[in-house]
Amino acid sequence: MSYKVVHYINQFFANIGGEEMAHVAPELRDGIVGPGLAFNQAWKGEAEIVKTVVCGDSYFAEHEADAKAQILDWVKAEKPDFFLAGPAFNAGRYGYACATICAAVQDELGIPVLTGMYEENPGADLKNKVLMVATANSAAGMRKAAPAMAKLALKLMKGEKIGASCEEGYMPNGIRKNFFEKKVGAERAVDMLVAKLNGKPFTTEYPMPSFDRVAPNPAVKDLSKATIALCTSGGIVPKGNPDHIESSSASHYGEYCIAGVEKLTSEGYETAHGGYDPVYANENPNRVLPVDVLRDMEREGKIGKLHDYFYTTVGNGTSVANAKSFAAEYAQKLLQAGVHAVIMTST
Amino acid sequence: MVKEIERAGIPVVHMCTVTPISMTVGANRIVPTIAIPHPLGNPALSPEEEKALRRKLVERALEALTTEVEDQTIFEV
Amino acid sequence: MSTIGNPRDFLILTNNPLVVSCMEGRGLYTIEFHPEKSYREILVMARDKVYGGHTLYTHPLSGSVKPNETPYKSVIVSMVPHGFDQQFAEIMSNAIGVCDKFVPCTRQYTQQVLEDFQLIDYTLLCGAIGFDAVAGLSNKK
Amino acid sequence: MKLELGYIQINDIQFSKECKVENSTLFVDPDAVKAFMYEDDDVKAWVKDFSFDVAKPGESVRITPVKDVIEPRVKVEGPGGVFPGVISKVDTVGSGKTHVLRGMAVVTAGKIVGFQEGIIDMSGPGADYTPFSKLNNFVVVAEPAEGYQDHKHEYEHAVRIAGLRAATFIGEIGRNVTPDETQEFETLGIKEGIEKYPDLPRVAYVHMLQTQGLLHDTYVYGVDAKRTLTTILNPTETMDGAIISGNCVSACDKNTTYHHLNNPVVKALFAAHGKTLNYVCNIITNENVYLADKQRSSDWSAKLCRLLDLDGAIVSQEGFGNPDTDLIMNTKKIELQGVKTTIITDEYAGQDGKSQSLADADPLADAVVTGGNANEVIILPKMDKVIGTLDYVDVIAGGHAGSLRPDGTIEAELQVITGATNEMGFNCLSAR
Repeated sequence: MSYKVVHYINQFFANIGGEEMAHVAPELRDGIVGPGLAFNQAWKGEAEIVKTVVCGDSYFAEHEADAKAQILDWVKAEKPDFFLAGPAFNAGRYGYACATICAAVQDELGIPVLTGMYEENPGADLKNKVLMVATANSAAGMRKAAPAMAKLALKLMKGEKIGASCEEGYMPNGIRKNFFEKKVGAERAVDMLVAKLNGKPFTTEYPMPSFDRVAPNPAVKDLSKATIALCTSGGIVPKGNPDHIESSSASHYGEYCIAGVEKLTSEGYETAHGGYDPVYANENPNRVLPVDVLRDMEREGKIGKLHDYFYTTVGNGTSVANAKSFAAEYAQKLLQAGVHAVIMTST
Repeated sequence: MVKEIERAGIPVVHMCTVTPISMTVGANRIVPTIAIPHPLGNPALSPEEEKALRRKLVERALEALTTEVEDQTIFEV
Repeated sequence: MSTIGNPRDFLILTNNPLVVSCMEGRGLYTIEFHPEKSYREILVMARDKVYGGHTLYTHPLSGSVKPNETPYKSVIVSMVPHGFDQQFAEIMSNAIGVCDKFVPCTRQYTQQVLEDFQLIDYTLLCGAIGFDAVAGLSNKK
Repeated sequence: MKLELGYIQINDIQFSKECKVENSTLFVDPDAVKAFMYEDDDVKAWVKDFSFDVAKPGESVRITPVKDVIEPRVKVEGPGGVFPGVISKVDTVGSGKTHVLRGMAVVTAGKIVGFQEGIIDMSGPGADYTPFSKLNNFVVVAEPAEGYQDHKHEYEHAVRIAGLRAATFIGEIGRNVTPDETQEFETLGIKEGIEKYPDLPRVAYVHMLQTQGLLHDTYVYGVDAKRTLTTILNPTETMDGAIISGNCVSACDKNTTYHHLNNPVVKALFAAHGKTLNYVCNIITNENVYLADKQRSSDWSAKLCRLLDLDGAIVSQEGFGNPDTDLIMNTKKIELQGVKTTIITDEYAGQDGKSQSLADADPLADAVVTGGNANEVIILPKMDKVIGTLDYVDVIAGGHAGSLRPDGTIEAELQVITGATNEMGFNCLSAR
């Protein structure tokens, strides 16, 4: 019995047409279409494309939610062992669609996925989320891309251990994996240095982490209509620290309602932070979380609204990874609650 | 943490005493505050004066949020 | 990054009892002993000092014993603030980052192993400031 | 300076009353080795007894906890003797002729501290990760004298010296043996080099030494390297044992004395010398805990690179954690002098490989060779024979709770394996 695969391609590779046909809605076809042939051949019967989803690139971009829902329904009904998309080469919207639909199938249906595209394709932004094979920048690279993708796909279907990115041909996905090179490290270092000295290309084995910066969001246009939320790493919590946010090794963050609270009093709030002298914050918690003045400004109409919830962590105890994931999590809550801007205070 | 909020698409102002740390953590809009144990207050002042000081700092923060910036910017008070 | 440092300005933050018994009163430095604090908490204390403008004199990840193995840590910062230094802050924050990536260890150590870990941390501290580790041990209180 | 190495291939080791090399077999009398080790007063004072064993490639044998690995050598021509300033008197080495007993090593093992680490498996998956599984190992297990618990410094010193003495004794057996193969290594004076290779880029090796304290030290001509300033060595000096290891922690990325004697960067630079580059010298610099020392030592590395008018430098690291700071300081400062660098390190990316690998980073460090992720988990099957003791396996680096399973297999991180992620680039292991 061979593994069942569903393949996603765009209108161009399905021979429907180029840009002028990019508006076509998704359709489900039996068996292979276009590039699917190359995969089926490479798998030699061990795996087989049973259905092909064809979707116009513009359609996917403009009706992403609908397209996703429709395709997920089809894939779910088919219960395949694997979901394959592309390869998209340098086609930007196609690459985006491949990566996005793969992420959805993987996350929502728990089916392993693989796509392939050129490393500078905008879809490759998702390379840390979705496994993708690096391909040439034009469809002329199909002859190389298909066997590479087919091989990795089969390994994934069989649940075999996946090697390092450079061995398997997928784009580095932020997960470091060991493997054995042909030469010892010192020889590799000399080769690399000689290349560098002669102005020839070389590839570092460990790219320095990019100093991750997020571009500023546009300014708030009209404060008087804006909902402003307060967040702090100063550990302000309701008195008694009901959620037991530890002053060291904090494993969670606090989310507290301040609807109707005029100001933070020393009877009602305190700090759970262990890293600074807590006396001043306990005496008057507004010194860390300025609820009092924001209420005044809300009343005066200077700001639209002070958000009903504030979010709190302790700056010192929270591990770096936790701090990131806490903030990412409550940022989504703030977004869903329609918050327009955030004031984050730190001690 | 400010970065994660910014990444989610919400403009954020970081009110922080040690502004170099704020720069390090990647905040784009930064307002320097008073002191680590009381960033938005000063126990040496009378309650009214202290609240006025806090108001001034918060107003500056809101001003930062309504100002377009292209890079990391410190809004001195 | 600044200064060679005057021993009078050395504030040793430690949770290692051996540092106290071998070094207390044998130099111009000050020892702040926090037996209840963990390795990571000592780093956090040092970081907060650095955030407060204190000079960092020793690298917080001294030694090759991994942060999830040894419970002991000694770090030297300045007694008084000399001004905030970005580089010190980065070293501290990276050190805490390194600490967090190791799988926490729940193993119970024997007293002998604990003493060996104390000894290593102590000698690393001695190595950093040129304190005669062997002499300190033989004069142990 | 020119040195000729004469390699005497050793394919087997046999205990015998007569000490000799015959048909690539080393015959050695353990009692004679023991007597030679005990000629040292510190060894006499702190080591109660030694036991000896031989471990050969492919055997179901595990050696642990490993302290040091040393290749036996003997100086047959030219000034000085091996391990100058420690075993031989202080004299500049690195010229003349030296015989090497290749294909074997002296391995010292036995407890020093309660979390002593370092595993060499002679077969199975673990053997792929340690270069020492390919050697015939003469294993010396030391047993401490009473009361050593309060004298760890003295005891560590005694075991270090004992290992070097054992290697010296065995090296001496090769003095009058005709080598199977010889090889010459020569670097030139500054001016000579420029004249001889006017068109080749001038390259040095910036060699960082672990220098932090007990079980974390390195000695150069007998001097504790944490008390030294960054300085220059002729590459051939390392081949005569100018640098020895007193580093017993972080088994995977500590440089044993064997690594120093067979420094892979020295070897690779000599291989390219006169062809694609002009190998100028080694620059040795330390990795101290005190931050001002780090500052000073890296300043000096950069200064010497500039003074030597280098075009390029290879920087290698030793150990975990704070040396990342030295590595980045050195690299950044050397690059800022206009000297191009390639660096060799290893990674602690977490068991899942997702964490940041180094404790420091800089965009100028754009050419990195990695020895692999030391946190990657490995399962080591039970071996028929253990030389040393498994008592510490549950405590050592990378072992986590339950790392020694009831069936004798060990689940641990690569960290526990001696030399697995060497930061001189000794191995083929890498990561992406």
